[in-house]
Amino acid sequence: MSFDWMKIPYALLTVFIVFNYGLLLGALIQKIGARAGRRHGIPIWQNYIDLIKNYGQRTSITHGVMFYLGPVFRLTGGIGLLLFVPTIYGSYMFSNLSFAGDLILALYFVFFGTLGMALGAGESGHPHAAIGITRGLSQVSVAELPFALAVFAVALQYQTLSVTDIVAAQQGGMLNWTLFTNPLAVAAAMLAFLGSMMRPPFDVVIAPQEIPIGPPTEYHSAYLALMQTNRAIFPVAKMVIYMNLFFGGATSWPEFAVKVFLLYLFSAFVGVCFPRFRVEQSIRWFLIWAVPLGVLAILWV
Amino acid sequence: MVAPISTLTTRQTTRQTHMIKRAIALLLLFAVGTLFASLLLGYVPDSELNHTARYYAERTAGDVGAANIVTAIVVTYRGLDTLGEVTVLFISAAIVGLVLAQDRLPSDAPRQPRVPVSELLSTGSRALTPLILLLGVYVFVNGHLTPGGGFQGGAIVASGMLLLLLADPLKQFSHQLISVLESLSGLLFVGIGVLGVLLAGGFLDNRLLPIGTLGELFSAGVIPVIYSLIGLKVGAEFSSMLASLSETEET
Amino acid sequence: MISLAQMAMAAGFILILIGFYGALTQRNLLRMIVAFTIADTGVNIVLVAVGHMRGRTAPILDVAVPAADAVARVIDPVPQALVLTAIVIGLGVTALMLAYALKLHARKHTLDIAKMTELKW
Amino acid sequence: MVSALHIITAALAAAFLMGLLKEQQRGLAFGITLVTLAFMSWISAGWLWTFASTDTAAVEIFTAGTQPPFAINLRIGLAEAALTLLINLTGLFSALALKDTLLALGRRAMAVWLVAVMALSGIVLTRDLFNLFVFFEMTVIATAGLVLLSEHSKNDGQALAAGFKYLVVSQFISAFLLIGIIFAYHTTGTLNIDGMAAAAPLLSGSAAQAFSLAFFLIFIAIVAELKPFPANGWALDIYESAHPAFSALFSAATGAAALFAVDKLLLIGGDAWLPMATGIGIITFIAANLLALPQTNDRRLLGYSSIAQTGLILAVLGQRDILGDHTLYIAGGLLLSHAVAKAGLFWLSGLIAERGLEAWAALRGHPVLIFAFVSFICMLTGLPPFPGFYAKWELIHLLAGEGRIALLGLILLGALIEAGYLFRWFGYIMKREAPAEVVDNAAHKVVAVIAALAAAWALSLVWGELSVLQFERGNLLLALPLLFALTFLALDPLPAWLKNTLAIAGLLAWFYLTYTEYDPLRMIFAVIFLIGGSLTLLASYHAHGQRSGFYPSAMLMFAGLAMLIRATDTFDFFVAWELLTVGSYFLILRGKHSEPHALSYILFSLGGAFLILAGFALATQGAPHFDLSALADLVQPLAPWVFLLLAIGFMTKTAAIGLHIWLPGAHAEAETDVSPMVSGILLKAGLYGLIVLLLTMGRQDFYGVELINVMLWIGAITALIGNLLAIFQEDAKRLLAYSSIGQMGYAMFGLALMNHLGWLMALMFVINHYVYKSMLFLSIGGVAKRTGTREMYRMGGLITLMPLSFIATLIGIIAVSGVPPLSGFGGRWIFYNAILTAEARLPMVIIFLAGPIAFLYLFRLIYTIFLGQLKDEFRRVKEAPFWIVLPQMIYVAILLVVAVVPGLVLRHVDSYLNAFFPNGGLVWEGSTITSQFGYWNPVAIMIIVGVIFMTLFAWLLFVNRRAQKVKQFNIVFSAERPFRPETTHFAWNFFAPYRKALGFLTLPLATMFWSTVTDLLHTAGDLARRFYTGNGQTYAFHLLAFVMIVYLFGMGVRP
Repeated sequence: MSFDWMKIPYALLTVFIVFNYGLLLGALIQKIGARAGRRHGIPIWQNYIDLIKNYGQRTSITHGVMFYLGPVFRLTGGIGLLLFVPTIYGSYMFSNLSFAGDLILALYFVFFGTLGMALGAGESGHPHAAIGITRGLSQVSVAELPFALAVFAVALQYQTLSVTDIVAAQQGGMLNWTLFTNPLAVAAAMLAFLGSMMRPPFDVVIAPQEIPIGPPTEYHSAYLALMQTNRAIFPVAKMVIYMNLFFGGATSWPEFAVKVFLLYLFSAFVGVCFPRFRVEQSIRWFLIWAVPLGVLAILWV
Repeated sequence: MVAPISTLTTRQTTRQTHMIKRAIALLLLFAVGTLFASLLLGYVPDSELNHTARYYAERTAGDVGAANIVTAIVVTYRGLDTLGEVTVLFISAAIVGLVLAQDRLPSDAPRQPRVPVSELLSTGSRALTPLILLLGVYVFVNGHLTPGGGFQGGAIVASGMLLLLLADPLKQFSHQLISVLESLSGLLFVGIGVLGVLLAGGFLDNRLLPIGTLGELFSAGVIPVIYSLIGLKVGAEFSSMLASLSETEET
Repeated sequence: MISLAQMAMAAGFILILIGFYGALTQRNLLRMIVAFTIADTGVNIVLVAVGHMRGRTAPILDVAVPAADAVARVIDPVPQALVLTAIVIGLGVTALMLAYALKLHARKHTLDIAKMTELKW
Repeated sequence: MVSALHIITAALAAAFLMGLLKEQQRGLAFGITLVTLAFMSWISAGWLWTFASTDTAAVEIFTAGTQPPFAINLRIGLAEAALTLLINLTGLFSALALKDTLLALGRRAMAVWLVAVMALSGIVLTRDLFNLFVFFEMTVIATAGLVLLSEHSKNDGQALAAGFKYLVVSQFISAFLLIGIIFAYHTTGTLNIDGMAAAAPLLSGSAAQAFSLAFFLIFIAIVAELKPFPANGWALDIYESAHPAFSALFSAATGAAALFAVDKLLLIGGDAWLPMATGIGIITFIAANLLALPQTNDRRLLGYSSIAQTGLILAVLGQRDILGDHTLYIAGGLLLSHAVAKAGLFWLSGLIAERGLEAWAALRGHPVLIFAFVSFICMLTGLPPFPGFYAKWELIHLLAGEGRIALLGLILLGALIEAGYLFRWFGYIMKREAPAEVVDNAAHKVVAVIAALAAAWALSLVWGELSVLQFERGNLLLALPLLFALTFLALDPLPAWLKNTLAIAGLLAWFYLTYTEYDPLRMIFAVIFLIGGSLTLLASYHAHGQRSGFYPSAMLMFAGLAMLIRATDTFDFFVAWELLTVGSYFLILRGKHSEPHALSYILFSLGGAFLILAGFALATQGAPHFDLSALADLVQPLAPWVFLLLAIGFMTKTAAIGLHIWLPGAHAEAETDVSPMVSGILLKAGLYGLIVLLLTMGRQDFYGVELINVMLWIGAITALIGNLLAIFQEDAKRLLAYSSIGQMGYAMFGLALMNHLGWLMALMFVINHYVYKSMLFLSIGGVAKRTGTREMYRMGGLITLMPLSFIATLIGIIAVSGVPPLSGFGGRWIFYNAILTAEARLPMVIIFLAGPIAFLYLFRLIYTIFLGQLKDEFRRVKEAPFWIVLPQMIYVAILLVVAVVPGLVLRHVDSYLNAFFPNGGLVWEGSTITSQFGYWNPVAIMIIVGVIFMTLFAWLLFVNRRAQKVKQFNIVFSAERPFRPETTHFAWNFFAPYRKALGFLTLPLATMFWSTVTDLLHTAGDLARRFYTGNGQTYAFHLLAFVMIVYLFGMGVRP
């Protein structure tokens, strides 16, 4: 097969842009959240500082090979998710490596990181890590359900699994967006979105209060840096998918920026309004509210 | 006060169960009765002999030469039945012997009769037994001519034994003699049968010996011989049963 | 009108029923055996009765019944031959049952059949 | 040729001769007895040979030099010769087994024994009705006497009581018989059976009425000798109290003779009486089997089983109007199977000291006796290659051909119940602790058992030949795979490694011999069954010593699998199916605690097999041969029924939801190297069946219900529930077992889609599931072997101690969960493409929900076992044995290769499927695979992910090159060793939130349902048997009631 080597620098460019945008956006959202809580919040460049600091640090301990693999899996998941989906519709430059696979691949890369993370934290042997994993996996697996259902509703609706085709089908006016052609699916997906953004009310997995709880606990220095990088890229990558599937995709970077920001804001908005769920509560919540929507979406198509 | 009541109730329950049992028995037997009744009502006596019986009536004199057709059937035509019959008696005697074997007292053990035997009975028996035996022998030797035959004769002989036993409950019979007697007669019976296959028309064919003239003692081929053997055998078997039963110690 | 044979047959059947009734209701082994001998007798009577034919004589050839016209004169000889066998077999069974009863009494010191139920279900 | 008459005369002569011997000459008497019996057997054998080799007509034997009907005559033909041979041989060997008793009791007992055997032969030979009566009376009296043979050993009067009860009942019987005979004579004017048969139809009016009454009495009296339900309490007491060697004669010979007598009678009565025979027979068959369930005394249980078998054969005789000239083949096959097996079992019971079923565990030390027992119960349950199997096959087919479905169903039901208690018993033998008393293996007693064993296999050979002659079917015993499996019985003493090598060589050789004849579809299964089988067998090298009994069972299973994919017609297919079922049952039973699970496995499998049999029979409609491909030609209204039966039958093997309860225990409790066989390989047999079914029959409309859609639903629900149940398991192997259920659900779903992608997905599942499930079962089995537990929460932190097992598990779970870039993703990708094509959306959603759940149990599997805190007791655990690890590594290699070039397999399957589903296939351009929905480029994915992954990993390693490993407790415990480290490993009740939220979905409803069914059966049997009060009079009541009921209902049937 003829492989166009230029795709590689282009792909790296995408990663770079998304990475920076993710860092800023993350900080911005944090600030908004803080202001809503009558707090001052972090400076906008705080993430850069933390990141540089963590990359600078060197650890002298390890828990074994899986412990390394945790963050590696995580970040691979994030980047993979980003690269297997075209970021900017119609642009050859930013279609990334989407020739390699379709939606299903993307779906799997949503899970890829979580699974690897769980494995890595698992080897740390920290009992709380296990608890965090249990919660994380339980919640994510349920939270992804409505999303997956919605995705399939869309796939059925457009009779294709290729993201590009789906975006193409939504061009020509807002009303062609899935948001309007298939509101049920979008609703289900947006609820799922809340669950996977690791923000309240579904953030018990990485809840700041129980600092010792959750996979990140055992990770520091470079490990942590990798994970922070991922936390910058992954949400954006995810929102790119949402954007592409439900909101007509983006034909240019500005459009991209706006749509992603709005999506992020949505989760933040919900986050500041609602208290936190226990895991079984959130499972029930998703099963009762989100999943039926997804089912309806599929039946309705 | 409680106990009698409970016993009473149990007695009542047992009585009730008996009642029920009888009721069911009557019910069932009523059904059986209806079956029998329908047999009875459906029964029409023959006016003519059916072809089997007619064959016997016509051919017996010629083929078998026995004046007593029943005997001809018993010993020759249906000889296999008779052999089986003898066998049945034989194994019954054997089993009775087996069953009672354990409880039998050693022959030399002193035994007291429960009631003294009356003078009349003992003398009577001494006088009668030979006659009875003689009668028995006569009956089975003439089985092919007159009513009667091996079984009847054997039974008569055994009754003579019974009389002896009644007269003297302590009497001992030689089991060895009895068993030799029955075995020999049995063997000869089978042997003659097989000879029939070899020398005459088939198993138990009576024409090993000449048929002779109808109505004479020495006629009807081997029928008299066989019937005598049967008589001996039956007599011996009955006697051995009687002996076993009588020698069993009631415990 | 009812023939002799039928009367005998009826009597035989009744005997059988009586015997069965006794066998079903009497719990004493010896009484049961007696009941069975009654039933056997009944059976034998029926057997003979079936072979009987009005106005004929016993199947024995002599001056009274020459071989020539035996066919017209004698009754069916077969049932008589059969009944002989039946009697003897019945007698064998009876003897056997008596021996068993004797032995059972020696073992269990009872003749009640309802008390001999170790084997069941 | 010696006249058959001398069977009788010889016995009589010998019996009478006994009287001349002295009471002391017992040895001589015994010698005479044996010689006579041998002589009698020799006569019958000679006749049997004559009739079998040359088609000579039956020979008449006249007595009294007079022709019948005026004198009694005997007849010997093929049936007579075979039966008398059976009777005399049974008599001979039983006498041998009775040696001690006979010597103790002396010549009288021997005389009675001889007469008994002779009388039975007489019943078979005679052609005269009254003579029949005489022989019957002889039998009755002899039986009553011989019951007492057990008296001298255990002197408790039980046998006496039993004998007396028997005499009581027989008095009633003989009264009826005599009256019946005399009236029959009166109406027909003859006593000759053939004469009567000729005369009876000519009767008319009152005579006919009288005759039918008389015949009824005769018939019912003879039938009563067959111990019909409920008039059989006396017989059971005899079986329980008598000496087993006599019971052998009573069950095998008396039963056979009485059945033949009934056969003669039916000749007289004609077809009008067949329904009555059938009715009595089938009721007895069901009831006796039901009553046998709660039995604990081995001899009484065998008694019930004998009665049941006799009932079955009576029912078969009642079908003679449709069996026609196959009657001998079918009834004879059943009869001989029953007789030989029962005689053998009773003789075996003579070797056992105690009467409880568990006491038979004493046999365990004696492989030969075990083999005998197995052969006997397989013979009774009609498994191949025994005669009963051929007979059952023909019978069911004839019944189905004539539309006698109810009878067919009842027969199969009874057979299933019977299999239930027989195999339960075998479970006791293999698993319960052996009692103190050792097996009494006196030569003269064992000889009898061996003889029965030899007879059993000889008969199967004969019936095989007959099936070749009559139906041009293969002789199973000569089928190469089966022979190969059986040879391992002989090789059993050899060391395990040698046998293992032979086994692997055999599998590969067979594949080499046959690979040319498989189409791609079959090829997939052939590779999995044979190559895959030999791969899993590699693990068996770890076993030391002799490993007695493993290889015959395993090879039996593989033989079945090998024959299954080559089968072209229904017969071969079913044979293979039965073989692999039985073989796998023995394999599973080998597990330490697998007794109850193996039982439920064999019961479900046999139940399924019977459904398949019924389905085939229905489809065949009496045609001698039926190609599987001909299933396609079936039409309404037959087709959907056939489809239903077959589908359910196959689904029991694939453990569809509701029929799944046997699987977890069976797979989890099996030995380390057996689990991969039964899970990775055996389950595929069920899928193969489904594939064959769907390829031929496809869509079926059942009263407006599209059966395919039902299957779609079943598949989806199975997948969901299987996965859900898996995440809550604490037992690692059970977790894997439940996940298998889920995976089979996926495969069924795919097949039920009935389109290209669906089938592609199913076949990919077939392959992938074999690889990763075998691998996981091996690695988990290895861990369990080392740690001595399967409870995951007891383990933890084993990654450093068992790295290889860990890698295998890691790769395995990645493959199962289908996370890219490994091969599992290929399957998943096709799967998601496939379900897009599902018309029915709801099942699609359900199967969708099942997806993520897989992640949970898989993660739990690897985390709780290999990660987290190491337990104190396992600090010295070593890596799993080499031979268990080796296959895992091979599987890992396979997975990686397939991951990069899935085309290896996928492409061929894909192109092959075009034959059946031309459109909707995959498009292959370069390394990109395109479906009608999406595309997928495995190579690219592999490279991209690999590059990113490796870069990050390398960098991380680089920056932390000086990092050192943290000790176990250096985290949170601040380097203090906590009290009870296990508490620091969070593993018990993992995913508690899920249980809280979804626990209600995992209620064991199916288990409850099936256990209720079995409980009901047991309770029914237990209540019903109270009805045998043990009171002789009650038995008399039963008899009379039975006669009267049959009279009132039965005579209604008559014209």
